[in-house]
This record gives sequence, C-alpha cells and structure tokens, in this order.
Amino acid sequence: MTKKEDRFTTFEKAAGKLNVASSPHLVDTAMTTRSMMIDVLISLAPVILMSVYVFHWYAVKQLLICIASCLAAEALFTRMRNKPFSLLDYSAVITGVIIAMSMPGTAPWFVSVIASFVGIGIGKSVFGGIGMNIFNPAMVGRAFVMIAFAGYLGASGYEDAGSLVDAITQATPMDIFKQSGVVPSLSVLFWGVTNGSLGETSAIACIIGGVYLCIRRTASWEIPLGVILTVAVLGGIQNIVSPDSGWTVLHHLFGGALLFGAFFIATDPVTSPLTPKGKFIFGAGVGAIIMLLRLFSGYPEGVMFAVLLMNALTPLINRWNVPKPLGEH
Amino acid sequence: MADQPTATERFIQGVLPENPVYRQLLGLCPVLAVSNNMKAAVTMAASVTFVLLCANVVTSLIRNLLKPHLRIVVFTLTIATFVTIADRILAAYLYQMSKTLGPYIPLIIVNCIIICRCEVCASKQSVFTAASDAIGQSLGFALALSSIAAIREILGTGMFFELRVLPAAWPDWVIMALPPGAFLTFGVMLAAINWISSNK
Amino acid sequence: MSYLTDIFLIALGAALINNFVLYYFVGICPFVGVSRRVEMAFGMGCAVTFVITIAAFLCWVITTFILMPGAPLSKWVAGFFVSADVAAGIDLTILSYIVYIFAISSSVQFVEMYVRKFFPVLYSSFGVFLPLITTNCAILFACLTIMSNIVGVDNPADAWDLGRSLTLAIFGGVGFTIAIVIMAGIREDLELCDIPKPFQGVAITLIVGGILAMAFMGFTGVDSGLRNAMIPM
Amino acid sequence: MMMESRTREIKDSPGMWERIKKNSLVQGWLVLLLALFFGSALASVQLSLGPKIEMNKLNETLSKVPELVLGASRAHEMEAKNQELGIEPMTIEVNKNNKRVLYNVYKTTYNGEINGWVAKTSGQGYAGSIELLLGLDPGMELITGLFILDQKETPGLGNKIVTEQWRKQFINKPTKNRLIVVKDGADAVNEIDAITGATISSKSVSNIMNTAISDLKGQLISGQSSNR
Repeated sequence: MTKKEDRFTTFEKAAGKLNVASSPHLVDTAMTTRSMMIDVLISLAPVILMSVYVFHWYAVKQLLICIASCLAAEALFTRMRNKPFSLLDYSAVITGVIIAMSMPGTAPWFVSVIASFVGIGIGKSVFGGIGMNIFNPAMVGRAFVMIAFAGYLGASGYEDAGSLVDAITQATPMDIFKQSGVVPSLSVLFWGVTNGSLGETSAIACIIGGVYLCIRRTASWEIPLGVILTVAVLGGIQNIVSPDSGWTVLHHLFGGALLFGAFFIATDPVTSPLTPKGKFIFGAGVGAIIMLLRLFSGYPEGVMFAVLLMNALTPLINRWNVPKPLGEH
Repeated sequence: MADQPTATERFIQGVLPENPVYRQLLGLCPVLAVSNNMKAAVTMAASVTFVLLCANVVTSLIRNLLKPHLRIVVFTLTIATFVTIADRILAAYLYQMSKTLGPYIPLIIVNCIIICRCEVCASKQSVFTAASDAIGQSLGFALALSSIAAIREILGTGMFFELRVLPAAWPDWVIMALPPGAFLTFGVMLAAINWISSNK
Repeated sequence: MSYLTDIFLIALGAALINNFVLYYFVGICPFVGVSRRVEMAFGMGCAVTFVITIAAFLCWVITTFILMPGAPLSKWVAGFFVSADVAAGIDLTILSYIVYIFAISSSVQFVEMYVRKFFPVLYSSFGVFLPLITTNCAILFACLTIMSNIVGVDNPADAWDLGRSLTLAIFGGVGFTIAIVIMAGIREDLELCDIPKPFQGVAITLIVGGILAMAFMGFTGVDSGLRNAMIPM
Repeated sequence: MMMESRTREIKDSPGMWERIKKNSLVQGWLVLLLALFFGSALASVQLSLGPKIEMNKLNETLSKVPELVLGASRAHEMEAKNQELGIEPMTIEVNKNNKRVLYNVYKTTYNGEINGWVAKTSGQGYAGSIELLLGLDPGMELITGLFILDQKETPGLGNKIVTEQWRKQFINKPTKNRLIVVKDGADAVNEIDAITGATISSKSVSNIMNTAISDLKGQLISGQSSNR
C-alpha cells in the first residue's frame, strides 16, 4: 500500500468521524487512487471547456503537449527505476492538465515540455513516485519554468499581438492592474472572457468544478475555504487601507489563478495536511502568502509559490496536529 | 608513520576516490554559490588551491611544535591570513572578479575542506606529502566545482567561459543562474555520481 | 518612521527574501547535516541565532571603533606614536577577516560557558551544536555583510549603525532556523518515502533545498514593493 | 629548540619551570610567533597592493566617465589620439526635506572648458539597490549617458537594464521633463520603452535618474559658479 492511500484512509476516517451525521453516504473508504483521479478529471472539465472556448486551439495545443510530455516523463522515470509502469492511475494525466491550465496560451512548446518533465521528474519521481511527493508536482514544474523563462511566462507571455484570439492580445487583468491600476469589470472576471493562464480566467468554471470535487469529498472543503476566507479578509483590509484602488475583495477572489489554485492545486491530498484543522491552516497560509505576493512581490501571481511554500510546511503542520489514532475520542 | 598514505596516494585519493565535494561533501557553500559561470568557478578553485596549499605547507612545517589544544587556533590563524592575502591579490589584479565573488572569498576561512586537510594530513605528515595532498584535494574540488558550473553556465546562458556554444536561438534557462538551479544541479549530479559508483 | 521601515525591511530581507541558506548558500553544511530531526534542527537554529547576534555585536564594535579607516580608537592610540595626520589615515581593514574569525570563536566559547553555567536545560538541548558553529559560514557571512555596509559605503552617513547590524544578524539567524526546521520536517516525512537509491541522503536534501529555494524566489521584490507602499514616491 | 629547553628544564628547579610551562602565554608562544610572522606578511601585502586596489576602485568609475559625457565613439576617438579629459571629483550636498543627501559628482573638462558632468547615484530597484552613473551635458539640459554599476535585478528580465541597447535610449533625452516609462512604444521626447516583462526595473532606473537630476540641477549650476 502506498503512503498516499495510508494517509488518505487515515484522513477519511478522521473526516468520517467528524461528518458522520451530515453525510455518511459520501464517505467511501475504499476509494482508490484511480477513481479519485477520474473525479478530478471530471471536475476539471468545465475549466477545460471554458479555456477551449476562450483560447481555441491555444488551449488544445497546450493540453496535448503537457499531457503527452507528462506521460512520456512518467514512463521514462518509472522505467529507469525498473518499476511496473501504468498509466491507469491517471495521476500523470492530471499533472499534465494542471500544468497546461496554468500556462498562458502563447507559451512556446519547449516551456510546457520542460515544465512537465521537471514536474514529474523532480517533483514526483525522485521522491518515490505517486503518493510520496512532498511538493505538488505540477507546481514544481510550473514554478521552475516561471523562474527559468519569466520572459515567456510573465506579463509578456500573455501579449501576442499576432494571435487570432482577441483575449490574447490583452494583458492579463492582474498585470494591467499592477502596472497601471486599471480595474476590469467583475463580470469579465467571473465569466472569464479575458486573458490569463488558460484555466484561471473563468471564476464560474473553477467554482463549478471545485464544488463538485468538494461534494464528492475528493477534495476537502477546508482548504478552499481557508484560502478564500483569508484572501477575503486580507483583501478587505487592503480595501480599507487604500479605498481608492478600486480592486475590491471580489476582484481579488475572481482575478488571477486564485480559485483555480484553491480548488484544484492546493487540495491535492498527498501534499496537504491530514487533519481538518491542519487543512484549514494550510488553506489560510496559502491565502495569506498569495495576498502578500500579489500586493508586494514583483511576480504577477503568487499561487504557485504559495502552494509550494505551504507544501513545505505541511510536515510541520501535521506534526502539531497529529491525527488521533483510531478508537480514541 | 608507516600506516599513513604516501604522497602519491594522497594526491590520487583527493581527485576522485575521496573527492572533497562529491564524496566527503565538504565546502558546499562555494560549490553552490559561485558555480553559475565557469570564470567565477575557476577563480574560486584557484583561490582555494592557493589557500589550501599554503595552509597545508605551513601546518606541516610546524607540525612537531603543535600543542593539541592550540592547534585549531593555529590552523584558523594560518588559514585566515592566507585567505586575506588571496583576497587582496584578487582585488588588485582581478578587480571585477573579486567584486563578483564578494563574500565567498573570505568565506574560504570557514571552508571545512581546508581545516579538515590540515587536521587529517598536514599536521601528521611531511611537507611534500602535505603539498601533494593539497594539490590533489584542490584538483578534486576544482573538478567538482567546474562540472557544476559548466552545466549551469551552458544551460543558463548557452555559453561556456562566456563563449557561445549553443545556438543563439537557445532559450536561456534563467533559473540555472539562480539559487534553485544550484541546488537542483548539484543534487542531480550527486545522484548521478552515486549511481555510477554503485554500478561499478 | 523611515528608520523603522529600514529595520523592518532588513529583517524581512534577511529572514525570507534573501534567506541566508536558500539564497546566499551559507550554512549549507548544517542544513544538510543537522536536519534529520525537527528538535535537533530547531536547537541548531537557536544556537546559531544566539551566536550570530553576539558575533555581529562584536564585529560592529570592532569594525567601527578599531578597524575601519579613521576609526576613533585606533586613531587615538596611534596618536601617541605618530603625527595626527598619519594616525587619522590608519586602515586596519586588512586584519578584519582574522579578527572576525577570532571574535566568532571566542563568542562561541563564551556562549557555551555562559549557557552551561546559567541555563543547564538549554545547554542540554542545544549545547552539543555550539562547537560546530565556529565553522558555520552563516556567522562569518553576517559579519562580512555588516563590514561591507560600514566600510564599503561611499557616503559615511549611510554606514550601518548597531541597530541595523543586529537586525541583520538576528533575522539572518531566524531565516536559517526557518530553512533548517522546514527541511527537517520534510526529511522526517521522507523517511517513509521510497526514494531511488542514488538520491538517498544528501542528494534528495539538495533537491528539496532547490524546490524550497524556488518557492522562496516568490518573495523576490517584496521588499521593494513594501518600501514603495510605505514611502510614497 | 626542544632540545635546549629540555636541558634547561633539568638545570632549573623543576617546580618553577613546570609552573611557567603551564602558563598559557608560554604555551602560546607558537601562536604569538606565527601571529607576528603573519602580521608582517599582511602588512607587506597591504603596502604593496593597497594603492593598486584603491586605484581599481577609483578607475571603476573614472574609466566610464569619458564615454558617459562624450558618447562611445568620441571617447574612443579621444583615447586613440591620446587626448585626456580632465576629471575633477567633488561631493555635492543636497538638502531635501531636512535630510542631507550626498552625491559624488565628477566634473569633466577639456582644455579648460567644462564639457559635462557625471553623477553617481543609487536607489531601490526591483530586487536590491541599483547603482548607476549618469552623464549630463554642461548646462544639464541633456542626458549624455547612463551606466549601471551594480544591480541585483532578475536575470533574464530586469538585468537587461545593463544592456547597451536599452541604455542608449536615454542618450539625448532632455532633462526638462521627468522621464516616463511606457510599455507600448515611446513616442514623446521624455518617454522610455520599458523592458518587456520588467517594467518595475525600468521604472526604478528612470526614477533614480529623475531624482538625481532634480536634486542636482540647481546645485551644480550654482556650484559651478561658486567654483569660478
């Protein structure tokens, strides 16, 4: 049995105890990695559809490149370890989809390939493969290329005047705001007909997919709640301090990769804490770091760094919130 | 001192079997910090060679006079003096490079390789052996440092010793010139060396 | 206000943005060596923070009053032997490295004695790390940074005062503690992982260090962002 | 030496000799001797190399001055003809909001005529401080050059401020209006193109220059007249 399943059952039991009255039928202790991963794929569907609708073949191209290279990387690295190779757990596919959805549509092909190989290789295989990784593989790959190829992925990654899609010729809403203080309308951010990384533009798609994940209990609701609450509170404080900036709490919530990160990236059960309380702390930490980086850092968006930092703190959070052994109340 | 290795053995051991970086894992700060281009790496390796050679020779010369409880003080004093001299020479003749290396030259003082060699070899063996040990260890250090610097400079800038080796269309992996690139390159190299030596 | 801002930004820079371990690579040896258990790592971190503060204090005093060109104490002493002009030009910075390393080793000795005598409990928890600290580059690095901010500045008014120097030292130590404790937490978890053989040990530690460094890169620019927010241009 | 001390040990009263031998100063004779030896080595290094290092520090700035005032081609031309620019370093003190700010300024002269100013200044960049040299014409009406001495900007993005291609757009900009960084092609005289993806670094440089120019403008002209 892998460590992930161990952890997962521990958590499921803990969660089952807590939620016994409200939703006992949803607790599925026999849930396998594979059915979980299929759930994640289903929940990503609205985001994928929305990105294909907004970005057309840019989204399709990124998806194909990332999924193919993640699978290739997975195959290569499991072969190097002489382990049986199976694509049936879909985890590499999900890493690929998440990397693709976090890329700007115009990112060159090699950036996506490098992100996938680094994500699977350094983020996952060196730690022993599925269920063992400390850091979210997709975010390891994404942060690697963000730092390595900031020129393609930063502000300028989104501006390709020669492209066919209208949205791509604009800068991202976060970026426009950071550089010149122009505030986009909330409805644009909500529906997502604007520029940004493929999966992050549409708030509504992220919410639909995320709520599905939480209802299916594949993702624990404490993490997105923690992220959103913290961002709302800190965004509110920022609004009080500088009321004339025009970038409201809702802008903070709907803009950038926040919802995508909160629902699909931070909720990875392997790299987040075990207990509900730990999960909430984890979410709150992600939210706080996102706000710190958004308001002050030079990088346009802080979600990947925030998730990596909190992944690093997860073992410590687990230490201080040890899940109670079974039979103890 | 029949059981002590001879000068030749010391030299050979230092280069590969007991490579200070890959095998003994000593002196990691400069290996990570100044390995983003070859010029800096070579200058660093040369400075370490100078300090290690001088410190080893001086220690070996006075080895019979050393009192056990004062020997660390003597080592530190010797090393710090030669590091200061190396630092001033660099500032006088390679001013830009000495600015680039910045605090990492004075940090040679606390580089464990040097104090370790003084303790293990120079304070027990003859001047000749100590000198060949110093050269062997420095060569090993230089090899390790430049192996990492070569990878980082080529991937990070497409250049080697500031000469272009990769086509101009090469997208620079900026991360390689930055701290994460140092950790990752060294980690992967170390694993590769472990893998090769375990397959022998 | 602007002094406090300065202190705050130095602290933030030393602890997070330009973390001693993950950005400047100083203190790598304990970072890979003493990071197997969280308690040990925390003890090491505390010991380093303690020593670094004392060493930085000594370093600042010695540099300002004795070593730097035109330092008051050496000017006064030399005044007895040579003419005032020559005395004012005395520059002892060439001795700085030697002086610092001895200041560090004597502060380690002092801290060890003091802690053993007055805080035996504390001594039993981190006393074992104290002798190791002399060769920890983080401490010498803090001294060198302080020195370059006293001697290396163009404008004498910009030279760091004691407050700035101590802030850098304390928060450098805090940054070291943060990095090493996070690392230890991860390494405790790694023991359960099926790490490929060549990567076991130091190699995986370095890879984790690399990912941590990547995560900390996210903080780049936070200091200038905060400075702009606090001091409107 | 060891032999000698051993014979002396026998001759002298053993108790007293033991006590002297235990004394830490005597035990440390080697350390003291070495310290003396190393001290003299360092002193000789300092005496022989010290002036050279000082020269290096000065030259780092001075060697850039002709190019900043005259432009690269004129500077090379003058160098080829072995003509030398007179460079007079001075410190300018500016009082700003009750705060003293010091500027290192170099006045360049050729055949007794002032032909430009170079000011050394620094300020906050995107990551760490940026230190730069700014060349101005004699009347301080035009910017004649820009050189980045020290910066810690992001490699691949912000550190492109050191490239000549980016720096050269500052040349011949009038100092009358503040420089403004724009992202989509500079057209007005006081506009500067931002580096793609590094607007903050670009803005930092132009802000540092704006501050220095507005601080120095009045000061230098008056300083110049007082010098006469």
